[in-house]
Amino acid sequence: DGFTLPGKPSIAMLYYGPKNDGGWTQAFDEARVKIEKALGVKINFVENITEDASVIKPAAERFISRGANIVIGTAFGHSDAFKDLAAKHPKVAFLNASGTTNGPNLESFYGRTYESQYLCGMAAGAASKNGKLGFVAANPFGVVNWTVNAFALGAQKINPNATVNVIYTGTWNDPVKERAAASALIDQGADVIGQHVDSPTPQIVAQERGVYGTGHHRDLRQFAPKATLCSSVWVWDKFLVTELKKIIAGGWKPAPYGAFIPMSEGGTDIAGFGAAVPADKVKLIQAEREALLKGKQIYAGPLADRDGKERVAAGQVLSDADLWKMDWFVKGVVTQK
Amino acid sequence: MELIGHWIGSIPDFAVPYALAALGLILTERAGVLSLGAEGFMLIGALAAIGAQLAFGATAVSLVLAMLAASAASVLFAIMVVWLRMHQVIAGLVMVFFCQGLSSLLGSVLGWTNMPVTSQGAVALWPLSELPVVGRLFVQNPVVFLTPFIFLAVVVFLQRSGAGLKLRAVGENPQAADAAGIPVETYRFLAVVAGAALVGLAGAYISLLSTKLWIAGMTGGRGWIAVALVIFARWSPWKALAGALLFGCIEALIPQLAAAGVKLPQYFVLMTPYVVTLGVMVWVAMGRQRGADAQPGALGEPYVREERR
Amino acid sequence: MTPALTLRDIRKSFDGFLALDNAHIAVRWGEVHALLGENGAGKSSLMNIAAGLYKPEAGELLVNHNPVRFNGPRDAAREHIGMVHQHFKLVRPFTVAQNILLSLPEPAEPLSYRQRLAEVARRVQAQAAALGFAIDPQARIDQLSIAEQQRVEILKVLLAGARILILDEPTAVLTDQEAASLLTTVRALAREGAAVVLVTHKMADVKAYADRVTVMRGGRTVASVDPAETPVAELVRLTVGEGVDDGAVAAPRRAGDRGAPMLTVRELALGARGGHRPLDGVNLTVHAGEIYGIAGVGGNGQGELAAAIMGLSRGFEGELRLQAVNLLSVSPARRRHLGMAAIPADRYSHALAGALSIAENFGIGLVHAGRYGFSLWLRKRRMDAETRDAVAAFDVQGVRSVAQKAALLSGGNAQKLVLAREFSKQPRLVLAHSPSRGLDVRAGAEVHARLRAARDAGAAVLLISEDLDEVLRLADRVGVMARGRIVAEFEQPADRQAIGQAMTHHD
Amino acid sequence: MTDAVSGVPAPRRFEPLFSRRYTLEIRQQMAWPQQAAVLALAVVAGLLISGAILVAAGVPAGELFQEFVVATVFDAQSLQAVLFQGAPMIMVGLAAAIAFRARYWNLGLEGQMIWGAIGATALSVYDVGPPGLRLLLMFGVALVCGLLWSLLPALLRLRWGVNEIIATLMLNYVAGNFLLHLLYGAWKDPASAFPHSPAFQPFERLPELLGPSGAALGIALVAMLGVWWLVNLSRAGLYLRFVQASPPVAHAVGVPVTRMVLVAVLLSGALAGVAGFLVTSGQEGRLTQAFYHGYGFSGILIAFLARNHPIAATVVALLIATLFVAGRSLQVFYQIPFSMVQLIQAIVVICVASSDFFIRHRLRRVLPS
Ligand SMILES: Nc1ncnc2c1ncn2[C@@H]1O[C@H](COP(=O)(O)OP(=O)(O)OP(=O)(O)O)[C@@H](O)[C@H]1O
Ligand SMILES: Nc1ncnc2c1ncn2[C@@H]1O[C@H](COP(=O)(O)OP(=O)(O)OP(=O)(O)O)[C@@H](O)[C@H]1O
Ligand SMILES: [Mg+2]
Ligand SMILES: [Mg+2]
Repeated sequence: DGFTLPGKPSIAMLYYGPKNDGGWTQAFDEARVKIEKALGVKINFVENITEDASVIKPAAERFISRGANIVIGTAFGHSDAFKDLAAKHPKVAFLNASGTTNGPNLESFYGRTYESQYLCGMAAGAASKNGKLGFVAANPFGVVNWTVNAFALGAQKINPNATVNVIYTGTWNDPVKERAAASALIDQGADVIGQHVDSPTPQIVAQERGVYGTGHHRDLRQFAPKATLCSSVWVWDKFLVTELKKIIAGGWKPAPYGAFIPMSEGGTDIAGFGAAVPADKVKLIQAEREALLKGKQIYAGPLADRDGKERVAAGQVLSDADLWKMDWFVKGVVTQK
Repeated sequence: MELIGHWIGSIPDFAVPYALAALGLILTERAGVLSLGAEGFMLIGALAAIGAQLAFGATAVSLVLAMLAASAASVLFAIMVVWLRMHQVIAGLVMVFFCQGLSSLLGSVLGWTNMPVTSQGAVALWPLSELPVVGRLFVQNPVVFLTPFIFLAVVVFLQRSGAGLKLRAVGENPQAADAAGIPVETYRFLAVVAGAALVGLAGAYISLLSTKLWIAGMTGGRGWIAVALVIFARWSPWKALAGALLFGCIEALIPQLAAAGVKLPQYFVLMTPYVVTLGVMVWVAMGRQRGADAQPGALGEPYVREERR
Repeated sequence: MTPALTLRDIRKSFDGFLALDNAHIAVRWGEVHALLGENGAGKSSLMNIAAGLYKPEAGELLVNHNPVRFNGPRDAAREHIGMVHQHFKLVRPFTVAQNILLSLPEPAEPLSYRQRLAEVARRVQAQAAALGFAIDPQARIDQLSIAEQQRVEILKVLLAGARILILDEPTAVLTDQEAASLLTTVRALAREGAAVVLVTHKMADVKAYADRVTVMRGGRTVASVDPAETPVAELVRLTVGEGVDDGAVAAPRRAGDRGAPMLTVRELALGARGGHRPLDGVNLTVHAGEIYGIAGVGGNGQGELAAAIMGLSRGFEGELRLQAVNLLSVSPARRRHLGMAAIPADRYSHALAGALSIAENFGIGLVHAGRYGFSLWLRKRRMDAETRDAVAAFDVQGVRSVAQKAALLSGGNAQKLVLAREFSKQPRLVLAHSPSRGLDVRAGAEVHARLRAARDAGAAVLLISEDLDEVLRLADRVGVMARGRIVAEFEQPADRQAIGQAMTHHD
Repeated sequence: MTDAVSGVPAPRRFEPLFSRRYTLEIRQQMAWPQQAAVLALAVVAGLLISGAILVAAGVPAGELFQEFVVATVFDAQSLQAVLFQGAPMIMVGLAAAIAFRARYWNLGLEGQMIWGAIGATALSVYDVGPPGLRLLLMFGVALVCGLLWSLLPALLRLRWGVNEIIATLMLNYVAGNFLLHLLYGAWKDPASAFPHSPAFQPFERLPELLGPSGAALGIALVAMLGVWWLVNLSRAGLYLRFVQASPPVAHAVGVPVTRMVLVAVLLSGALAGVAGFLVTSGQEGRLTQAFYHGYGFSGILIAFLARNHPIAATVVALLIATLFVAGRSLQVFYQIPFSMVQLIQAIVVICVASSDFFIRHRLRRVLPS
């Protein structure tokens, strides 16, 4: 049993954005090159497959009609279309990053970004002089909120009084709004800027204003070498190479609720340490990373939200379902609502 | 107080692109050409500025090249509306679509997307920059300080020069201008191209001086707000400047309030620029007296010499 | 005397319509040369070619015996040709000085804009004084009267250095006194050596002021004669051709023949009190079965009065009643339903949609009443059939199919189409504003006959016209409009002299 | 004589191109076969330019025809995709056309689509009405919501003369942000906690009718017939033609201009609202963040290219959908960036719009200088 490819693997990827978007999609494009090398296959891709059934389906169908039998999507908005496609093409394997649908030949996958963002938070807490951190986020929902909370928890690991002011820009990729948000946060006294948006703008602003920042998606030191302390980066190749090998080997069984990848299995990691993080703190962060790799949980109880309400009881760990739904914030996080 | 200082200091970054774009549009529309392509020309200017900066690294050169690039793109628009007498609304919309496609294509093909640049930073206008509270208003990049002079130059050109008089005549009554021997098409063509240069400068401001990088579609509807600004400024440069400042104030306030942790309904806040635009338009329209309409008399009308009117 | 300007064998067509064919004119230095012709004869077209605005397809232009070609008005100005157009070419929100500056060539020495404006203002005042009138160079065009605007046009042409002056129907919009003074000035210019072309319809002006007259008909030059030696009857024959007779002046109706009051206008006003008031308390009554003619110089409120009756704009005060109904508070649709018919002055602004078919333009008149189906269903076939009948009945010519665009009809036939529609129901009130403007004599006569027929059928007809002859020929009673009010009323037969007096001397 | 005249000769001026040999005149009417020929030439020119760009970008010239025509139109799957994309395109094309017929620039199609979709989704989210009637109710509510959202700018324009181009455009941004407000707030999918609405129940989705897009296409075709009826066969259509030809004339001859504009605009909003419903219920199966992107612009282009004619709009909408699908296929197989597809569309439209010049004007040869 399990899923077995009918023939030789032919892989196609549907990129959500343009391949050089500097963030989410570019991380996939970089992973693609590595996967091609690791598996020795050529991977076709198409850019700008927005979250729109009338765009996703024809593109996927086109690939399939010309022989693709592994199709990888890269957006939660691809989920429903992939569900339909998977049902229609049982001989094709479907993978979808940040998706929500699964099936016998469809697996969604996402990284536990809170782990790497927790480490970023630690670096930020270590580099901050006043304990006032800023965070530029895109939209308020689970996957973003958990990075915000993890960032705050990491910072508080170093500096228990650290606070995080968050601005949600309302879009994933608007450098103008991101700049305004980062500047405003720095104006308000923040001296490290974390981020969960697509463009490197917050890092660039941090560098201009002589403060620090931590990146997301990719190693953002290329944009702001002086300011970027470290970045939470995707290591999709690590997960995908393993998963694709399984598919090619035959008898693949997709995870019934999707693959929610911890740092130990790929997904995310951190990259780079700026000089601003003191050596002893770097050691501390490295140690925490090792602990996470060994299975340390960040959202372990007892954990209360900023209003004092208990969210995770002592001895418990926040369930994956609750993680996806996270709409509360830990102590020290200041948001607009 | 602190917040007010920061707020005031960040106003120009938002206001200047609106102001310059609106000024460019006024220049074009005073010659009778309705220009809805602002969003497109802004994108071209924004892209070109980054490309030039990556190539040459001199802010002033990049700004000039951005203006030239937007002008070059506007030549297509000018051909459509001035020579081919295409419907100006359609031509403007098509132009936006065309420039969106062209700029994101070139941006990705040439590898200019997401490449941060360094450009001329802020300079302090001493001693004004030492003032309490408003001091930060005077620590800005030079284009901010240049903007009032650009306005002055355009106003002087329009109101106090022979060529400006002719340009306005072409926009008010091309039949009369033609009979007076003014080359209507030439004036309109040049007005489109010159206006687009200013709109391109506005785009360059956003990419090169403000964001310092290029991302496809980064102007995000600001060109349209500039179009609206021109309408409710009744084609007067100074009123457009005031309107741009009003918008700058609002847009600059949003992140400041958010950073200060003021609780606001997020997506309603994001609506404010558009709601305010609409509100001001309604307000201006309600207050407008009959006959006291400064709209150029022949705005949007193609001119054909031997047409019976 | 040497020829100043010669146009020879000129041909010009517009969208397939041959407007000029074999047209000529030869103007000499020092003469006033009248150009006479019916509406649409091609006078303006020919002069626009001389002024460089239109380009001929064939023919020759000579200035002082030298062949010239113009690419635009600038080229003509360089040959010292200047034209005052029938429809003024002035930029309304600009001042007099600014307008004149526009058409002046660049000065030889560099002057600042301000200095140039000041210089222009000085020259304007000097030139105006030389011509015997005063004008404020700082006044905005939209604040000037028509006569003043025309003076600005003349100043513009003269200051631009024109020595060959073309005046296209300059007196059409002027009072008799204003016209006389203008023509005297023109004569003086000619005496000083200029060449003047005077386009006109008025035989009297030709007789009194012109040294020579060229007559055009249907785009051709039919004659060039000495007015002093040619009787008026001959000039008329040359312009309109043979055999047209609109002389059938029916006896006017006496007071006793009139029916009940149909249209009652009381203290009708428009505009701010104290400010400029285009209408300033109009009072008049039109009875069933009479034609009430309004005479007056154009621009004295006639347009506003017509707009008030047709319901084209708002803001009127006072009373405007069709029998018992206050028209001011009802829509144009309702007015039509109540039996109003309107023949507006500007067909293509207020009566016909040129882009739509003849059938649609006809049918729109009856469709409201439900004659062509209800709101979700249009009985197109019935509409087409009735249009065909009406087109035949009203002798609308040039109709190949009722599906053809109305814009393709010639002026007179377009007007007949309007009449056909407006008289398709028995109207109770007819408003006719300059109904024969732009029509040739034959078509004009038919329009007049229709108006008389409507009156005889019991309608109240309000005729507004700047053509005093038209008013005197048609009206049973004549009101004179000046400065936004009816300043005098006359029973027919009225004294033409007295009416002329009332038009200009009021208060 | 000339010498004695006052005034300084002016220097030669730049004169517009062609002006020496040709003069431009307005053409009243061009016979339709000629018009069609001009239009066809323009489309061919646009496609040739586009083809040249594509070849320069690396698409083998020989395969262009294959990709554009054979692989798109004669491939059942692609044809399916064209129809899938086509149905909402037809709706927005009709919506734009009917508004333009009243001389109203409705650039707010996207906002009206959003509201239509929000209205339809509300019924699903709050479980209103019996399942058997749900789809019908959703259709109706979408229609009404789109209509109401178009009412505001229409009233502003009719009452105070507020420029509708800007007003409708600004309202798109307002609607878009309101959509996000719902999706990141109250309507967030509880199943996945992702910012889209909960998935529709099967009875809230458009049923398959002769293929997945059949029902949507059916609605679009009915709308087309309805609009065609309205503009061609009804009395309102006659009124509307007068409003389009000349509002002052229409007013003077007794057409209720304001009411007709209002009717056309509201109808336009209603059609756009239904388009929103078609996308959410027919394609997405839930309310998503960006389902409306690009439809506004497409609608305007469709209406323009179709000269506001409903049947032509339908044909053009399907052609544009074909262009999209063919573009996607180029994207897939030749790594052509999507922006190039956008550029190609713009070029085709520019060519067609430019061809209008030859339909509405004539260059007449005059005497050379
Ligand atoms: N924007 C302005 N700011 C200050 N003063 C102005 C401005 N515009 C005009 N003025 C003043 O008003 C006077 C009138 O301007 P001018 O006559 O040159 O223009 P105009 O022809 O009236 O222009 P328009 O009719 O388009 O308003 C000028 O002398 C000038 O001093
Ligand atoms: N620009 C134009 N476009 C189309 N047709 C024109 C144009 N100018 C003139 N015509 C047509 O050419 C003919 C001659 O018109 P023109 O204006 O020269 O006559 P006119 O003798 O000046 O008449 P009027 O006494 O009414 O001024 C008319 O039939 C008119 O409709
Ligand atoms: Mg004339
Ligand atoms: Mg002024």
